[in-house]
Amino acid sequence: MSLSILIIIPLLTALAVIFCRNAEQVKWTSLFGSVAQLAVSGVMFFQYNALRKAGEVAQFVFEEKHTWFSFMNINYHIGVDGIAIAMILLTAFVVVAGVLVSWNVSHLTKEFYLLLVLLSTGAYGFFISLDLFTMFFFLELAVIPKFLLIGIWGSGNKEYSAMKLALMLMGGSALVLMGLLIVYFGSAASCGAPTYNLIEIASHRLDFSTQMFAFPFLFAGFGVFTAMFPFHTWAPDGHSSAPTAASMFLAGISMKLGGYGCLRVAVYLLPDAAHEYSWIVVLLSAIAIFYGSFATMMQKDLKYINAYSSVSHCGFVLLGIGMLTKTAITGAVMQMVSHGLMTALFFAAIGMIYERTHTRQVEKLGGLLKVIPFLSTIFVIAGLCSLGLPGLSGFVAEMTVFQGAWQRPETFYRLATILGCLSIVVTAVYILRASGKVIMGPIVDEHHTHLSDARWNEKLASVILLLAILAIGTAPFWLTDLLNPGSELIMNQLTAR
Amino acid sequence: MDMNFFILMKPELLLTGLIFIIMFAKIANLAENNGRFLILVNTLLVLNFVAGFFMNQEGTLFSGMYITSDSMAFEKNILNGGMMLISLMAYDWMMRCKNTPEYYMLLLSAQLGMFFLISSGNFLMFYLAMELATIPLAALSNFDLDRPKSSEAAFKSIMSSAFASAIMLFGLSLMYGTTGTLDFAEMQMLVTGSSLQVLAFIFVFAGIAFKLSLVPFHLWTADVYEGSPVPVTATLAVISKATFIFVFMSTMFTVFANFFMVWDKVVMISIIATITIGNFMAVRQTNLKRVLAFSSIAQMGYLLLGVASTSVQGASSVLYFMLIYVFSSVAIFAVVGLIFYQTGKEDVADLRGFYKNNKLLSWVMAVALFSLAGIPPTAGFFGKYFLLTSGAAKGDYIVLTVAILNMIVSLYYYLRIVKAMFIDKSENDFERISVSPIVTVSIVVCIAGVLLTGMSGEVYEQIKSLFLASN
Amino acid sequence: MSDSLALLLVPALPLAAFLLIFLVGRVYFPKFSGILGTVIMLATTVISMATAYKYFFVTGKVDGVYQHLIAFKFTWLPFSENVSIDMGAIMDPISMVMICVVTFISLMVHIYSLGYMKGEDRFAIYYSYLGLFTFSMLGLVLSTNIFQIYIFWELVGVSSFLLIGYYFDKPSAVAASKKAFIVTRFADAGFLIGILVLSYYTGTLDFETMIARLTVPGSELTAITTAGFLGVSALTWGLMLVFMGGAGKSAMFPLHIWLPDAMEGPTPVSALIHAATMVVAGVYLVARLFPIFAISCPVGLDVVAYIGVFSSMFAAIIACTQTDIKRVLAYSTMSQIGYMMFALGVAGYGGENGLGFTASFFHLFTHAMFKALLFLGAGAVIHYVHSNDMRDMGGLRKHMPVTHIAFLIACLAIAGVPGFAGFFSKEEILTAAHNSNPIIYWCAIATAALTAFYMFRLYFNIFWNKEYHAHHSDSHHGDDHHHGEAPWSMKAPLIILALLSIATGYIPFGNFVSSDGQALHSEFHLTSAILPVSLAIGAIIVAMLFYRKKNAVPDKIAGTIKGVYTGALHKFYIDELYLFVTKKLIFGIGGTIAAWFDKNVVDGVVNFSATVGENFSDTLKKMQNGKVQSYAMYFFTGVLGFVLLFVFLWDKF
Amino acid sequence: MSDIGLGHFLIVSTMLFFIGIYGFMTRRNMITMLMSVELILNACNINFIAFNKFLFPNQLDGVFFTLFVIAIAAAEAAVAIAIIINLYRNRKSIDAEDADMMRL
Repeated sequence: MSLSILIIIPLLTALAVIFCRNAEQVKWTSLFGSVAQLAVSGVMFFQYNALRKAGEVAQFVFEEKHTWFSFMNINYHIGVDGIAIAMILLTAFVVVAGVLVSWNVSHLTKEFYLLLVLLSTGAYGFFISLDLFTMFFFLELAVIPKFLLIGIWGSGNKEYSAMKLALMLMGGSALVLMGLLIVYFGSAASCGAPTYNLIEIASHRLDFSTQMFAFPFLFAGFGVFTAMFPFHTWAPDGHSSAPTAASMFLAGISMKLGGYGCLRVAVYLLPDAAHEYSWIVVLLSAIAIFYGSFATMMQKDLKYINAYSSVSHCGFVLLGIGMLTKTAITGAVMQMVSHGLMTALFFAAIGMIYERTHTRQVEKLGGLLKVIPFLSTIFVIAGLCSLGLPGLSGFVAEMTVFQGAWQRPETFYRLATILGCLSIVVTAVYILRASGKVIMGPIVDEHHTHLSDARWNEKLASVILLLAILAIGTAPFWLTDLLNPGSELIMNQLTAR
Repeated sequence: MDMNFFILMKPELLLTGLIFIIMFAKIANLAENNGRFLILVNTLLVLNFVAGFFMNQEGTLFSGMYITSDSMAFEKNILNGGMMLISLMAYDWMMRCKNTPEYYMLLLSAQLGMFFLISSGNFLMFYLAMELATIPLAALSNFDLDRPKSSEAAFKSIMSSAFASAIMLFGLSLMYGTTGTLDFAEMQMLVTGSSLQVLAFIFVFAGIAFKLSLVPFHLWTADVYEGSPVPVTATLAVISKATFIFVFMSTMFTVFANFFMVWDKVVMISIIATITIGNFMAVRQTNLKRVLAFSSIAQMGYLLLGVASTSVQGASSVLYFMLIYVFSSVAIFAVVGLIFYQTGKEDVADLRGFYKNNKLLSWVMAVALFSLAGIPPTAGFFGKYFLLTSGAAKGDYIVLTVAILNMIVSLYYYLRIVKAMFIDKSENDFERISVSPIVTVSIVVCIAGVLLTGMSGEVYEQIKSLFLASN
Repeated sequence: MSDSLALLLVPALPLAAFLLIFLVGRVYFPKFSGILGTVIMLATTVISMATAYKYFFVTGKVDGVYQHLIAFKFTWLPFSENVSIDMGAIMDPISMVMICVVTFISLMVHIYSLGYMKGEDRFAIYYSYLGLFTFSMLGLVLSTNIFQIYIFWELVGVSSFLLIGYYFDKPSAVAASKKAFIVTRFADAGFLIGILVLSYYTGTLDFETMIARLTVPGSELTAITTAGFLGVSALTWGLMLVFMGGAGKSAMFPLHIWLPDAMEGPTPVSALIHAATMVVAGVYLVARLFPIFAISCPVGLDVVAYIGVFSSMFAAIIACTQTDIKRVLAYSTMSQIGYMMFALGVAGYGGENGLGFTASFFHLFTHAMFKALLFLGAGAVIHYVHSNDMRDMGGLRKHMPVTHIAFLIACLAIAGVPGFAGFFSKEEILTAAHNSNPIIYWCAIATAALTAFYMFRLYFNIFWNKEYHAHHSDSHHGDDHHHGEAPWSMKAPLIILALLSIATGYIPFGNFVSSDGQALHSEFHLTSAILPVSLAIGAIIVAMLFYRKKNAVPDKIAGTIKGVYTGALHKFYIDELYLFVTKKLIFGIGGTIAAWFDKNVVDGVVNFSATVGENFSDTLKKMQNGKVQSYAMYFFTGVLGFVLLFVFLWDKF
Repeated sequence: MSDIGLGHFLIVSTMLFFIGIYGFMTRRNMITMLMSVELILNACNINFIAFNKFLFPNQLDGVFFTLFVIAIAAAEAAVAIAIIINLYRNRKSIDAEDADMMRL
């Protein structure tokens, strides 16, 4: 199948949205587009599995390559492996849920959906790119929609957050750009001519000094996107100000761009540098994990809680990547998928609660289980997923990361892993604190006694995400089967010195 | 005079013809009816633009005083196109203007100067053309005769440029003194790099840098941009800049080619200063036109990156970016002009709530601004990326870092405008801006250019082939 | 029915019950959910009993040794080639005993709850949670893989959380559920690290492989014993961390603080989770890894023993002072689990040395019966009185005769009075302790006496002492007192369990459960029983004197040992200490620092750079003073600057 | 006359150049500023002619250049004065310091 369809569908959807006449049409068009995308992603997943089963050994399948700027060796080059497919599936799920959750956006509905769809285009494009330029193109494509989504439809200190987010992400992509240029010109020595071709660069290993030079830029740059400590500060403000769907996209998809980039570009292309720098990565991610969870503890706003916990959870992604063992890398990708789904669900739940109660302050909420049982249940399940309850995706991913991380025998790495393990206790503390207050306990505000429970679209959105979470949580083997060849290749790259 | 003369000088001759037609129209009182006159002029401009694509030859005239090449022809086409777009976008304003023929005569004279400037092969020609390109524009700045700001802008423009060109002329005289020639090709051979020549070079550089508004020669820019009528500002920001960057590039590559060791450093310092100061100056500006002025200063810094790389890729990136810059800027100035002449609003803060009643214009403005900021999928992304690539190819990572980090700053003030339009709420609604069909055409062309120039690799390849052929 | 299908059904049926009731029943047939759950549970119980019977009497024994059979197993989450989380079901004596206990007690609780929970708003939810818990617990005991046990470990934790927090609008219940979850979660983090340590060196997560590799000398065993951290071998670290998980779930000191609070849950839940099944998971875990402990890491086993016996005594002392009847029972549970724990701790591997192992499981088995009975009885009392406080009770023997008799039987059983189940199991433990460690033995004896004392303090306070008068001042509970003792659904489990609290003692447990699978015939030494029995009876008499009639003696005695009494009454301030350390020190200070750092340093840097940028911009703006002459000056200065730099300074570089 | 060489001319022209620059920066009258520019231009003219005469006597480049510069200076002055007049009409002042409406 043609992989470009993954970009074409959202673009067509966007085009159709532009020509829609009223809000209803816009919503249904977007829903249709996103569901179609989900279906295509699903088909792709099965086709991929079938190909692999049939003995396909190519690293990336469904490759497509068109010359874009021949002189600079820039190609529109796309293809996927298992990791990319996992990310695409994640995106597709979150997009459908995001579209459904935003069903009652009444202010500038058309623009809202247009930007959502554009944002998802960026994510899809990023995940399927095999050309660094194409990748960067899609990476930056996703920045501005976020700014507008937060700025126009956000709440609270939205201008500040939107600006901060846009500028920090731009800073991240500036660093990535530096790194890409270094890689590009560095590849001249190993590949014959400068190239952006990911496969080619990987197969002709870059020389050591280039790697060492480029790695900090690339890793820090992508690190900004994935809210790595200390570049995470856009995340809490951005998430909390964003409208529900945008929070879902931000935390569920956008932060994963960074993680995927770290893995696919920084680690895969610069394996020797990754070895050299891995202690820094591990140090930063261990700090992020622990620090994020402690910072979460002090938050009063539900979205801030989830935002900081996202910082902590994305720390696991980087921890897994930084450990440079196959299991840990698989775990990191699983954590990306899992966190994407889980945090999207969490933000959806928070958003739906906020829509009803008009507050996100923990102390102003209470006993919601009695009035809105469905939403409360979703909230609790998302929370439980966040704290790593078995049967839900978070557990599987975190355990894989831990298991992989423990394979590094050095004391420093062990301590980082132990810190990670202990952080799940802290996670439990803040999740239970929040849900204990918000969902359980007595009703605080008498206005909250007459809230209506979830509508069909909200239920559908939650259920879709929940199903994905359960699919990973109860039967993780399909995901590991999907991811393992990919992480094995990265591992080969890392071990072949 | 053989046919060759007409073919080689075709762009200039066409322009001269145009000027004469307008002059006759004026004399023959054909210009009484503004509408009809404008249609005539715009049609002619379109034809002129189209004619630019045919029968282009490379060659020299007047014993090397006049040179033309494919890349120059392309540059002239960009200028023609830009001029046409500005003329179209200024249609609404023109309709209300009194002295339209004079406006066009001055404008086209300036353009003629620019053409000669581009094609000049001798410093005499260079100087003459430069003055021809400057003085009419200064007069044009005063075109809103009754607006004090307009005359102040004109005053600042003419005074500063007179001063700058005088200093440049002094440099030229020293160049002449040390080499004994004014011809580019001959001078190139004779440049030795003596201290006096370095001094002379810096004077000349300052003169051109003034036109390009490089820091610290940039201070006139904001004031002149703010005061001038919007179409004139657009011309200054787009056409003039496009010309001078090209001229800067060709002089640096030819006359001062042996001077590379010096001018490279000079340019590097200018790039850092220009990008940083230009961007930071823009951060706290309140007037929309001033923001754009400083943004154009910063953009020049990025363009210099391509010049400094002294490679085919750099040169073609410069031209490519220039093309994109024309599209983006004209689109922005079109919107700014519409707003300014219909509501009198010219502050960023005044744009609050603009989106509500002017959806398409807001998007136009936003897309064009994103193009300037270098955000995909607009062409500005590609342009900037290629410039940075060519900068990196040279290996100046410090300059590159400054340039890349400054993209964040620039994004800030572009987003400030976007924020004002889309996000900020205002108490009273922003009135609906009416757009006439001709202006719409201009805007549509610009936006199409902004969106398509980058996405198709063809344009860049085409520009690249111009330089490859001539090298 | 094949074993694998049966063992698949055993956890699957409760899971099905959970899903069915939670997704469908809750909405469409809330009233019927209880019956549905109970029926499914009955089926599960029958299947598990049948499977256990088949195992013990037909298939399990080969050459006189009970085998470890794997009923089924599949890879659930592969980590690498050899290391994977498998889901499966193991059949060996301890897992078979456990599934019987779990399903049976669960069934009793299901039946009991039909009456006890009748009319509750979230009746269906309650049953679905019971299903979830039973499923998790069964999955736990059937685990073939140490990670599988961890998974179900967490799941029982969460179902316990849900059930404790069942009365979710009661802040104390919410707090208790949080506390239970977080404390056990903390322990589980240790468990997890322990798993990582063990799996790293053994290269497997499978119980059998792991045990084989760590008991038989080989490269793995060498590696794990030579590697160390802080002077302790990796094996000991691993086992101790795993034991930490067990201690957390089994409420061993110092991780016991959640258990008393967990009594905020509905009483039948306390009977099921916090008395009979979940809390013994720690014992089960240690038993599961027992060969490793016993053969390769005797130090670890000692730790288990000492923590067990200390917890046991510690809890018994506190239990003597509490007035909330459920809390008394909770501490008694902790004490009894301590018994089981140290029984494992004093045991060795194989033969006579393994007596402690057998005794521990025997006690686990009998304790499940009488402790469930005690809780259910207490539940009936609470149902009647609407109070948990024994000071509100007294003289209830006439009001609720069935409960009274059942409760008495349970008290006698737990006190270790001969003839009742507890006597037999406790004697075995004491014998095992006597054989190995005198300190533990004497502590255990003392604890046994204390146990008898506080149980009968409880008994007399509830059923004797002052005459019962309904507290009519408690107006909204007032009218419920007409309903009599309890419905049959509640009485029937009491009766069944009372019978079993006597009968289970006569099972020759050593035949079935032993450390190495071979039958163990422990001899019953009358002489060794004399001391504990007489002490127990003495303690009962003391309790009778103190509490049968209301008198001032207890207060006087409390007054004379004021320090100890107040300490015990306040649970020796462990809670406060924890609260201080966690809330104030770790979370308070850590959180405050993190939040401060985030707001001021990380965010501060970003905002500061923005401010710096703006200030820089403002400064630059001042260059632009609007005067064309100053522009010219800047221009010329720029030219001069370049000239200076390039004409005069250039060569200097 | 033979002792008056290129150096003298250059000294004069340089002085003129700097006087012009000084005048441009300090004189507040717009017309005087314009005159200062003329001074600089004349400095250049002297340069061109002097160089032509002393260094490259066999060409006319410098002389021609001077002619063009004079012409352009005239044009520039014309436009500048027109602008100044217009400014005066709007502002009633030809003080360069007053033309600072647009700043910062």
